[in-house]
Amino acid sequence: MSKTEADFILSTQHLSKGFKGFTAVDDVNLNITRGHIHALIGPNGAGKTTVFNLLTKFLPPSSGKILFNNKDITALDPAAIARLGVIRSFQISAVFPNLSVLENVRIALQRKEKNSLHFWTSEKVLNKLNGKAIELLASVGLESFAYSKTTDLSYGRKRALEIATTLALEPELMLLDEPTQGMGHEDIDLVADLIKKVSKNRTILMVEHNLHVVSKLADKITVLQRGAILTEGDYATVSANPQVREAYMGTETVDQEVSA
Amino acid sequence: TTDGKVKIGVLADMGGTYADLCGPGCVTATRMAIEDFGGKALGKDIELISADSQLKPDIASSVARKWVENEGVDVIGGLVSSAVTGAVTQVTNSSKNITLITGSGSNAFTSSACSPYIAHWTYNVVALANGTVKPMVSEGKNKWFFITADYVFGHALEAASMKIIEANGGETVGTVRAPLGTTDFSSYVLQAQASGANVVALANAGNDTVNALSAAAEFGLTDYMDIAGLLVFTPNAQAMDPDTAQGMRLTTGFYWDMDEQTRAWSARFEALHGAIPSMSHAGAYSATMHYLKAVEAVGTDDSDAVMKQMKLTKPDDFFARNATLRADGRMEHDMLLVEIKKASERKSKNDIYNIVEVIPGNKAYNPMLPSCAF
Amino acid sequence: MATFLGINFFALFGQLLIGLINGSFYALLSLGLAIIFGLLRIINFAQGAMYMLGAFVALLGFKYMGMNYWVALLVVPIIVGLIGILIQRFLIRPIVNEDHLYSLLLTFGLALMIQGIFTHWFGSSGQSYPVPEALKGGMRLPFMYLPNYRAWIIVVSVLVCFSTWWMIEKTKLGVYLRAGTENPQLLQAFGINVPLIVTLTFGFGVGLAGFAGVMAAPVYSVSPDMGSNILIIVFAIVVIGGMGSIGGAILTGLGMGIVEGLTKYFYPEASATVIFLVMVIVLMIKPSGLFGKNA
Amino acid sequence: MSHNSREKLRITNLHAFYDESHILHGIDISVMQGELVTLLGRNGSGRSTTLKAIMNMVGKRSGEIVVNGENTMTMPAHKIAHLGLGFCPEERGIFASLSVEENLLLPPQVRSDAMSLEEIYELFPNLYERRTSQGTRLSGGEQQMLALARILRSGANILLLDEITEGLAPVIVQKLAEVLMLLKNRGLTILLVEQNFRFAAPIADRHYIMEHGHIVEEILANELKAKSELLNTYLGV
Amino acid sequence: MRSRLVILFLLGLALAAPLVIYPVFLAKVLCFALFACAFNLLLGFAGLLSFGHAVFLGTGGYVTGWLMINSGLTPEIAIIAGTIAGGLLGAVFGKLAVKREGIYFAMVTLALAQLVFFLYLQAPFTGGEDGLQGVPRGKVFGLIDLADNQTMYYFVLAIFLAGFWLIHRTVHSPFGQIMKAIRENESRATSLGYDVNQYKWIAFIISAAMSALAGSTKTLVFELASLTDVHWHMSGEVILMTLVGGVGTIIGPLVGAGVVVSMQNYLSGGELGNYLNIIMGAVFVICVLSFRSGIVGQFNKFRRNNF
Ligand SMILES: Nc1ncnc2c1ncn2[C@@H]1O[C@H](COP(=O)(O)OP(=O)(O)OP(=O)(O)O)[C@@H](O)[C@H]1O
Ligand SMILES: Nc1ncnc2c1ncn2[C@@H]1O[C@H](COP(=O)(O)OP(=O)(O)OP(=O)(O)O)[C@@H](O)[C@H]1O
Ligand SMILES: [Mg+2]
Ligand SMILES: [Mg+2]
Repeated sequence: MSKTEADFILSTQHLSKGFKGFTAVDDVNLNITRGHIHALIGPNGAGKTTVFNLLTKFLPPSSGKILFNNKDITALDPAAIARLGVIRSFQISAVFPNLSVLENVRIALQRKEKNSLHFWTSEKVLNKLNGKAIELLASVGLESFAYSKTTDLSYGRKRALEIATTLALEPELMLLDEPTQGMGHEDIDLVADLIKKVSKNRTILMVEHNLHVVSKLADKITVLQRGAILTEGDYATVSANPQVREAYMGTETVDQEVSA
Repeated sequence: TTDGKVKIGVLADMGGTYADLCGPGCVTATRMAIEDFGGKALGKDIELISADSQLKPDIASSVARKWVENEGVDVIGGLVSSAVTGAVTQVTNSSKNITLITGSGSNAFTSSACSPYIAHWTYNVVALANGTVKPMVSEGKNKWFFITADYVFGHALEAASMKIIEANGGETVGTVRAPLGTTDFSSYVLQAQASGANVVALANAGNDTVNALSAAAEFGLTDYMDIAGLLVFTPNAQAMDPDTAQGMRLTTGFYWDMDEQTRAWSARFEALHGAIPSMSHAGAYSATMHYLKAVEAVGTDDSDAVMKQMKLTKPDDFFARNATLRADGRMEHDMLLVEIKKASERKSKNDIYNIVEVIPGNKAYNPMLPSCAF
Repeated sequence: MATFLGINFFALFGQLLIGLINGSFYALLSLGLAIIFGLLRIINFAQGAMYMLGAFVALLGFKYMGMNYWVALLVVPIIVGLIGILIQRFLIRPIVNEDHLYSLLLTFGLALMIQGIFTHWFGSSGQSYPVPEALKGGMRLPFMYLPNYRAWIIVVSVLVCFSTWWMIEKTKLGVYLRAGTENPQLLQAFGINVPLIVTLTFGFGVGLAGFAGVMAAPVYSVSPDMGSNILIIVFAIVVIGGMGSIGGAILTGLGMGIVEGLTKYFYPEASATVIFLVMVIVLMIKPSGLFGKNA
Repeated sequence: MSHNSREKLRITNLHAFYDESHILHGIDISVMQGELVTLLGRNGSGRSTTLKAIMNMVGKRSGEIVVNGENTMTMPAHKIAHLGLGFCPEERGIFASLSVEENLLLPPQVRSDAMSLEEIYELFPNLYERRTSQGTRLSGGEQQMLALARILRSGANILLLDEITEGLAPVIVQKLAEVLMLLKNRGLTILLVEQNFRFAAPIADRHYIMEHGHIVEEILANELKAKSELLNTYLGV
Repeated sequence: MRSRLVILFLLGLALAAPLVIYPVFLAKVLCFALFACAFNLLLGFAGLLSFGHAVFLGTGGYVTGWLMINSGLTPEIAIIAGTIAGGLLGAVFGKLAVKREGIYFAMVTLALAQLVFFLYLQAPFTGGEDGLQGVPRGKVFGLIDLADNQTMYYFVLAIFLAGFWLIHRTVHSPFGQIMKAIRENESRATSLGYDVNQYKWIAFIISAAMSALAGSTKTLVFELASLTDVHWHMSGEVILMTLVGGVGTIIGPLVGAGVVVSMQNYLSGGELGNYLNIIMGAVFVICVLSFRSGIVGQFNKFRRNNF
């Protein structure tokens, strides 16, 4: 590592995870530069989701360290890590279906209000959060849906809302696991643009199988295979690597014009 | 309430563990009394209402409260399970209504919890202990183990019996408390077995007694220990397996087959109720009759006046033999020491006891406390 | 008497045996619950009532049709099972898609009704059912007099329990049951008649309760509330074992019986509560239960 | 017997509901033996529902669904599979309480000429590697493979596949394309719901385009170029 | 808005009622209404079905009863003590119970309740089977004598309103919002950094305390505390009340309590006593099969569809 630690918002050292005998993540040293959109790709079962689970402590590592802003967070529990500003958005879209879109965001905003345990005050005190909530919704283009019921949103919009909710927590580092999973082309573009948009003064680590999205968004790409890092670099380098083609991309290529 | 209209409430266990002892039967018996009395008192029809205590003190208490406060009930009868009776008397004592206790046995109602408005009929734990325990101890059955129903009645019966055991030179080698309505007594029986006693006393009632006995038999306890059923009502005696129950001696306030009078009344009762009367059924009739006579005599349903009259006149009917209603409210009458018949000796399913001895009331019951002499 | 360190081993072993006998009933009942829960994800609150029903059917059959114990042992579980099948088919199936708590409440209501009806008919005073001739009497073990019938209870229920366990864990049927639990609709789409399996399973689970009822009739007096008393203990046992595994249900059932027996010897006052205390402890250290898979 | 014995699946005027909501408004689809037909459309256009409706997995249905000349509208769900239908659901439907292999062996064999375990494992080495582990412990992609493998093994000869390339690495996706071609040549009939047009286009014989529960277009493989404009408006590709 | 009118109307009724109806009966209804509301807070708004709520009712009753008998405390103090005791017990129960969900939660609470039931059965201060009998009603603040049934009733009414208000407030508070979210999608709430179990726990404690409040008051009304209030049967009854009235509605539990208590009152007044369980069971089954939204729920639906 030539770069100084400071540039890395998150780095792992010899991170490993085994499931009775089977090693899912194998001595991974991951370095995520502040402000980057960093993509994690690799064949199915390479260990990408598991890495995410380790970073958010949904799974305890078998060995290795996790540093966030050079602080060792290996020992913290999921909630604590969330509070530090490492927020993960789920592989399946996660919203509160029967609350209004606005309320969805407000729930997230409420946490910093420190009044979430107050059962003796009126919920009216929450209205002062509405402004901020609308703002956030606007940032993902949902302001017009603020008062509609969440179930009625389309698949892609639910995703957008989920991201807005995540943003409400002012994450320093966002972990997105296959954000375009199961979307039609329009939605994919919508979300891709969205990610680009919200990546301003944030760092994003994402798992994605859609090479267009990857090529379009990623500043840096890490390729996992059988739990270990195969190679790293920007899209051009990585996609040029024959091993990567053989193990992951196959013959598929993405013309570079797409990314910009 | 002195509204010149007599209204009797019968509070009993309509579907519970004690239902056969004083449930619908107590209502029937009370109704018989009213009818035999002519159905009218103070020139008005006598009203009878009844309710199910479900053996729960709180239910009983709230029903009683509703009756006396809101429905003009003058007197409450029936009353099985001392816990229930205790709760009810709490209400009736303060509201100055008479209670005719015919089903429950704690002696507290004429001692620690005595009141000028209580008439305790039929039997109580002291009488049972005197009747059943004393002779056995004097026969040399001196080591006792108690299987006791874990509520006020059981505790009282246990205490009363222990007193008598001590007094007659026996000793109590152990006791276990079994919750009301226990069905499997095997582990208690094993404790009894290990205790080295020569008598196992069942200080419980109803099915508890039946079940305890059958467990004792099953584990061969009956082979080398005596079982003393301290309170056995006729329905329970019928339910017991004759081979294990035969020869068991117990004390009762009434047996249907004692003489012509009892047989006559019991026949009428059985025709209505479908089973022979237990002692509380007979007691309910006797108590009600005595109450009504008093009302008619004093010409009012005012509790104090009526109770005064009840205590002045001696109860006397097929049930109440050589009886007096003492100042403390204890109805003292002849008790019977009976023995359960062998299956071979029984002429019918109702023919279950041989009467061994008639115990005069004053020998059977506890002496009156000065503090309770109202 | 064989006492050592102040422990009267005769009495102790006696209590242990009694415990094991109770444990057999716990095992049978919690097994039935576990099977039903396994497939329908509902707790059958009427399991206790079905146990009571089994005992009563046996009793009435004996009284009015002279049906002897051995016949009852075969016939009654089937009758009770059929009743269960009707219940599942006509009362539970209509609400399968509702929150499972509703089916809990439904079966609770059924339990109240059935118990109420029998109380109304027979009063809550228990009735006795004779021990079959062949099993009368008992054997003098060095430490206690063991009635043959009690021994029979242990042997038979353990046999029944483990053959059931084998059937469910080790056969294709078991695979269907487990899959049907998770996603009946899909399993159906694969060509398996799930509703039938569900109904039969429910019937079987309930039948087990009926079987336990017949077994219990000669030792516990047959009374309408015999079921509700034991059921709550069985619930605690289910929580202790964790619904995860059939085997777990059986072992926990027997185990808790023994624990109870020990308590009855060493500290009788706690014998009524000990199982619940165990449950509390298990909840603190392993909320998913001893055999439960972490959910 | 239906008028055309090579017609494996015919759907006429199919309406489908989820309790209150009316999802499909009169669908007409027909698939011949050995054909590979796709259902394209936006999210929520009703493609999955169509497949579910065929398997009788939706609330209420009306219209007619004929499989191998047999009308299945009145059939209980569990009978339908035995007509040779294999359904691979969108959400994969891997059973957590079953091991990978148990999952694989779960569906009863509905046809004799089913793929053998060996063939399956050869096709998806990951599965062989993980065959003893719990079904849902598999990675997203592996689960997708398992879901597909499962019905191949059952020997079904009419496959209803819902977004099987979802979450799969490009290499596998390409491999899948080959597999489907192979199955097609074996004479299996395939109805494919797909988002990934790049994947579907080269292998399909025909495309139905759905919108709001209607079939709005039917496009033959050879018309794709011509109608790309239209595709764009419907799918944005 | 409309519900406000309804509330005011009911209030008017409540004030006038004892002039025509037996006050003790009314007081009983109110006690159970409060109990049901407390229970509904858990089931209706937190989605947790507790099958052991009787324990809190009973605990409140025992503590208050014991204090009234053995310490010269005034009723309001004794009631507060009972409420706190219930809350504490709720804290213990809750800590254990929230570790499990759905049906398990129900079974755990049931079993815990049974544990306490047996403890109370054996503990000396509860009087076992006999219960605490002859609890004096005492004088509120040492001034207002509750011996008179009407006075007692108005005192109960005041307590009920206070409890009802607190519950209503809880539902419509920032805390209530999070509870709603948790019910919608628990794992999401967690990922947003909320400690789900803590919220459930607090909801449980509030519910327990309010139930205890109901129990304490009930004990004063009937001058008696007994095992019935701790028995699982009672836990069933409160579920029934809530179900009949309408789970998750505001006044549903109130209505439900009214219906069920009147029913019991009517039945236990006669020899029908042993039909009680049959009828209760039947009502349960009917409600679950075809009346899940309860009286108030149905009424609201009807209103929505027709106005
Ligand atoms: N809880 C677990 N127990 C056992 N094995 C597991 C577990 N979770 C994951 N695995 C295995 O670890 C490997 C990595 O899984 P992971 O989900 O990280 O893959 P992935 O990179 O996310 O793949 P995909 O792109 O398909 O989602 C897989 O082979 C999977 O079978
Ligand atoms: N179980 C359900 N209950 C109610 N409505 C449903 C259900 N499943 C799907 N829907 C609705 O039916 C419509 C069609 O859903 P369907 O899943 O068929 O769409 P699709 O074309 O498969 O899109 P997707 O890419 O999301 O799979 C959508 O509006 C959806 O909201
Ligand atoms: Mg993954
Ligand atoms: Mg779909």
